Amino acid sequence: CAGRDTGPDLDPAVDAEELYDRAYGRLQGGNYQGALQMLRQLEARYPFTPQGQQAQLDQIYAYYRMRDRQGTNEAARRYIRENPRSEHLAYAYYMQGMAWFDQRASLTRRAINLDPARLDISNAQRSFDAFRDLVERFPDSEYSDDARMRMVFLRNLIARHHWHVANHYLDRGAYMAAVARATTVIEDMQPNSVTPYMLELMAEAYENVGESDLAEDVRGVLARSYPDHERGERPHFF
Amino acid sequence: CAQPDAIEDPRELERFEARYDVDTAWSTRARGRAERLYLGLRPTFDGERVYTAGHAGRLTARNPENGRRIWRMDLDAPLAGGPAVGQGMVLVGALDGRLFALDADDGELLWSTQVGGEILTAPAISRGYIVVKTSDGHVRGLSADDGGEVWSRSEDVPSLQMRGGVDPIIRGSRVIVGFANGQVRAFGVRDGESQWAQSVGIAAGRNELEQIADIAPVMGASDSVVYAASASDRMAAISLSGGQRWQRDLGSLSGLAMDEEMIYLTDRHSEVHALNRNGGASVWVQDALRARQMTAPVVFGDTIVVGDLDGYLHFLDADSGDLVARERVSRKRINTAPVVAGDKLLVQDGDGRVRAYRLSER
Amino acid sequence: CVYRQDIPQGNYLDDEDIEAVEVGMTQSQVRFLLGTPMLKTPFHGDRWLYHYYLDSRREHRSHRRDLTVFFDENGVVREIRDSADS
Amino acid sequence: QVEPPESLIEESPDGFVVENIRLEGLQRIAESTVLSYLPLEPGDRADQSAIRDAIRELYATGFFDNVILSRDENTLVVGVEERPTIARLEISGNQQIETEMLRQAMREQGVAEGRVLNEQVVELLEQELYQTYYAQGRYGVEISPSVRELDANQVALNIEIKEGRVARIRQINLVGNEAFDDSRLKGQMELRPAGWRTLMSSRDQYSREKMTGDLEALRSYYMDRGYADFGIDSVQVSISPDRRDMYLSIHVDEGEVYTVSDVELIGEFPVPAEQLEAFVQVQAGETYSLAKANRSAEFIEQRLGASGYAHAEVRPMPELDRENQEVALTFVVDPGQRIYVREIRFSGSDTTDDQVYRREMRQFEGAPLANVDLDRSRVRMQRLPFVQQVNIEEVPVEGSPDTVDLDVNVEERNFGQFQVGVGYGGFTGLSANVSVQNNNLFGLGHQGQVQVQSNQLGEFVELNHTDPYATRNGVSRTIGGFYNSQSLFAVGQSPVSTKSAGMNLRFGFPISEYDSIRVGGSVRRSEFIQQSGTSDEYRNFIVNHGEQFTRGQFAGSRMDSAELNLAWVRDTRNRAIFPDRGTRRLVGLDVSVPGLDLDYWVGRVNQTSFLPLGNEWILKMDGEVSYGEPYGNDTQELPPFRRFFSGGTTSVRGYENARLGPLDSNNRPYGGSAKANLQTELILPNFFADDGGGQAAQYRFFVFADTGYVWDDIDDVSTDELRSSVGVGANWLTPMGLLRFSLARPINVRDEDRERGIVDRFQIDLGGSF
Repeated sequence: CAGRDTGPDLDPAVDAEELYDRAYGRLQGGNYQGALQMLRQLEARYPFTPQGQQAQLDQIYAYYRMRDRQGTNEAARRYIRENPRSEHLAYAYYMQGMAWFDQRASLTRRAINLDPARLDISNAQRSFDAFRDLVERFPDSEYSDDARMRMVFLRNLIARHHWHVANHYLDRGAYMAAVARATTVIEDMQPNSVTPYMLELMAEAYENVGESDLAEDVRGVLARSYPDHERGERPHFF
Repeated sequence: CAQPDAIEDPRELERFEARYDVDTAWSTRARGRAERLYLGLRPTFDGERVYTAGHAGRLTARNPENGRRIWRMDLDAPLAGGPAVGQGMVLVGALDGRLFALDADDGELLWSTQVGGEILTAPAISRGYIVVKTSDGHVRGLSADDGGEVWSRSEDVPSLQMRGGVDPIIRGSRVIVGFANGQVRAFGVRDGESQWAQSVGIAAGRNELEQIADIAPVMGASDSVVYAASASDRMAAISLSGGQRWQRDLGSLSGLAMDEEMIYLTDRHSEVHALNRNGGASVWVQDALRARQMTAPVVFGDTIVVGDLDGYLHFLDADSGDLVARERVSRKRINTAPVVAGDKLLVQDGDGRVRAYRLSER
Repeated sequence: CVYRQDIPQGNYLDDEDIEAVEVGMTQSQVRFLLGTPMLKTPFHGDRWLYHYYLDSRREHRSHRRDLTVFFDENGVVREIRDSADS
Repeated sequence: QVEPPESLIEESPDGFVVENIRLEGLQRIAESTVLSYLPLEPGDRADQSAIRDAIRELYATGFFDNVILSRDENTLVVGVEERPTIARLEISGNQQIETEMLRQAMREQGVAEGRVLNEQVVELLEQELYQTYYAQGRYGVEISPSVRELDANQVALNIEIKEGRVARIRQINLVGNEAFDDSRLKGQMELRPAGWRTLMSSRDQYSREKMTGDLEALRSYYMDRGYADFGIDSVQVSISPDRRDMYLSIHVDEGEVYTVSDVELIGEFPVPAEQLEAFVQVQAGETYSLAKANRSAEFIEQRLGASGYAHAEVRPMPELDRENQEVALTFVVDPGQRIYVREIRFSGSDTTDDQVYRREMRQFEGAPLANVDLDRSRVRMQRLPFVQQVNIEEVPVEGSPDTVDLDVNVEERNFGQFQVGVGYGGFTGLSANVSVQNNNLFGLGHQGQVQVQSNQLGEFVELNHTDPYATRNGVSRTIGGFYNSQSLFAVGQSPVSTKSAGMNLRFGFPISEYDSIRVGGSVRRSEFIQQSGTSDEYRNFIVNHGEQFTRGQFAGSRMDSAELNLAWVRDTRNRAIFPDRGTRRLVGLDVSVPGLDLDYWVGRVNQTSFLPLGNEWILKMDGEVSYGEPYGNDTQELPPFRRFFSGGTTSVRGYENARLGPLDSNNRPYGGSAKANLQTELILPNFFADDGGGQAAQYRFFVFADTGYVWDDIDDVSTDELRSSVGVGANWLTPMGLLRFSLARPINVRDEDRERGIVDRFQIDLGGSF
């Protein structure tokens, strides 16, 4: 019955309150697909009522538990657009971040210790931007601390991705590409766990381009800000 | 404005008490299967001979009494408009823009010329000039001696128009031409001078289909008034000197016929109307043939005759509009109105079959 | 003798471009004439490096042309160093 | 937006202080919601402008048809008339446009369940639907929206569509064409009159876009052949009264044939003009051709692109001299700014390493953007076996007009073939086999294959692994090993018990963008033991080679051999999956290491080439010539594991696998030392894939002709023994791998072939090459 998504007809007698309880029951019970359909019904029958808005909010949660990234993001965006003054806005922004947040790399890759940062990080970037939105708009919402922690993880992941690419270019003799990637991480992504290695990489690239005085200055910065970083130390991830 | 009518299914034909017998005087075949091409081919009669043209390129002159062939000429061209006869010449136009002129007596080719546009209607000929309408909105005046172009006028072409076009009518020194944008204009036959223009069809609608306002293929003209209907639910009587006499919100896709006091019109839904010539008051309406995509009517004796999409000829009583006779010409659609030749009625179906009928009271 | 693709890096400038830049120009004028410098110098804001090299193993040469534009503290060109002159 | 009507509060300019607010006429919208939109609260002063703002705010919500503010002493009375909301939205009768697409379009217009019903929007929507249907030539469509009252100010909106028949083109009429006849010109056009040929396609359905495209096609056809002054006078589209047939009439004005008077380049030349002139294909004196002029402009643009001017624009400007029909052709060269690449981002896969694609790129970050390198990069990525489609998009970088980022979206295909089979073959008895092939191992781009097979005839295990980038510049390394113990060398051959194991190691060195050299070695130990039915040929081989031993009452021999493998591979195909252009040629030589039990050499040349024949027809030719012979004096013949066989889907379809070739004393195929084979396939354009994506689609249909044979020795080679067949076939790319079907009709079947029953007309195989 995928075609007709209007689902079971709602008998008008059941009012919004009772309908919401039924939907909430399904949500708790883990029947997210069924809950989603009822929530959509509820929102259609009783828009702009407290139950209708709550139904819109719960749809975000249902999509999230169904691991439907696009659905979660879409539902959250719709809620933010249609309820500009709701007090649950923080939750909607937070869920936009969670929609794209993904920690589990594939089993086999983890088995041979391959850093997930080597993969495509567009989702990580979307998640980071959404969390930043939340933290800027609602600095002290109940979700902001958790968001800040996830942002640290994501920033390091994205920085490591830039590190892999910079290394790829350094290895092949594309020194300016390597310096540019290092610059992005050093200038725009502080703090992150990759900066010392990026500084060293930048110095090595300047060396190869015949700019040894620039290389010296960068090594100076490295020594001053990361005293216990030995020269030539390779990062622990690969 | 009216929603474009959805395609209704043609109304079933009921039984009725026929008042006339229809018997075939003669029958022949003008080769060229073109049922779905909606061409402007139909027999024509100059009082002496009947001329027929087939899409395969053959022009034939026949004796109106028994249909025996007098002469025949193969033109090797996709004939599509005509024939027309006048001043001892027979004219026929082709899809590739060529116009042929033959001697009416022996069929010898006098001249042929490339007019420069698809010819789907019968040319008009009078006083040494020929007027040809092409589907690109041009109307040209040619000299009857050698077909050389004397003048040319044109109207812009709407993005979507009805198939076919309007046969120009010459009255005195004027030629009346209907265009696809709903305009009826009069030009001097000799010099193409524009004398007047009336917009009968109004293109009003939000999409290209609703904006169709072509003038219906068959107009009617007396010495003083021309009657024209358009596909956009409007028809008008215009005086030959240019003023509009009256108008009615009645449209047509095929055209009208007239006798001394009445106008007979097949409207957009293929209902036949009889209107009073002056004033346009409705006299009767016959809707038994609704949605049978019928040709323009023709006055034959005191009956009105129309052809339909299944090859039937329907005879209506001129005074009351009642169905008085029916005859099946063939299984093919009849695209052009029947033609009166003396006491016979000539009709040509889409595949070129030509039949002459005689009507006798029961 | 393993094949290695050519690796172009940096801003490809030719003589007219370089001659067009003079001391005293502002940074936006230099950017209009020479474009965006590809070799970033996050720790040396006082100079823009318009370096170019094409490392081509096939032709065993590395075509090279380096231009460095130095700015004073309010962003006006104070010195231009062109590797071709040295 | 509707202008709010006059408010009924008397015209006292200073208004009154609102003590409380009363709402009237609310049915389903909650008071709190309305109050949250109302800018006035108790205690505010409700003067003229405040009232006007309040009304505007409430209208802006779109919930209300009517808003009236009135005063009851110091209470502000807000009277509203709620617009009904759509509780149920049904669309019926649409086949051409799926319901989901219609719902989506409506949702964008704000017409969806739960939304407020707005008459104008529904009206607008209806018009849009008409327009969409008319654009597809469906002029008979009828759309009738209807609103049905439900309770509590809710409605059910039903949109009923009668699509009617599509109008088909009955005739295309060209007027005024003398130089080229109707059929040649109509051949250039996509629109076709209805007929049996247009049964499957929609080419007889009128649409404005196709029409404009066709006019363009006619214009360039004429302009490519000298008619520089060609013009289209008028185009008429007409429809029959019953709206089922349409007619196109195009009136062309050919003009004369023009010759080129002179050619000139003007504009800026960052690359010396003389160099650019070399790319101009038009010379003075020859007939003018628009195609040649455009091609020249393209070549010049590419040359400029190669040195960093990726956005260069070169426009050919013909000037017509109508008296003596001559054209002066000027190329206006505008190099635009030199464009640089800042960042290259890959997207579309979350299981493959970024570097697997980045290492294929020929365009670098921090370097001038060169279109040539971009195209080369796309082709290289599409040659990876797990890539279906690559799209590269330039994204401008704000703040620096001369730099762009590159978004490379890679559409991946599943990475390999996985086949587990348990079967019962008349010959092989109960057999189980597992074959796993993955060509993107761990997302690192490595290729790995494991094949385990055990049946009545014996066991067979094979493993190999290839890392295409053992070094950063693309030196590939392949390691492989196998073990088999069988009582029959191959199905259908004479029984001999063999047991063998071996290892191989191979490196591939790229020596140019398209060529690479492969160097490698392999070692092998084989044991052959005679059986009761062993043929004389096997018996001789066993007796004359290797270390003899006896097992039970049968004699056997053990042989060690090693090979040095050399090959040169040139590959210019444009894709790995269903290539449609390019050639892959391999010339290989395997020489045994002298001093062991077997001394032989084997040479092979095979070439697969794809030739595009125009509008999606492709000719594929796959040829192989191989020959091997022993050397030295103690090896008499090529060992069985290096003999060639013919017959089957990869050589001559229509014959059973490996059944062709010389027969042994048991009248069973024994394999030969010389093989020749040619498979020719004419690949049909993909009629069904509407998007015309013939190459990227999942299947290919072809008609083929195969010919080939295997001879015992070089001097037995003669063409009269060649077996050939013709037939039709299809390749279908399934998630499990490439399925190949073929229905063949051998043309020169010999009686002995029939007796041996080796004709096998319908064949399927999984995992063939593309």
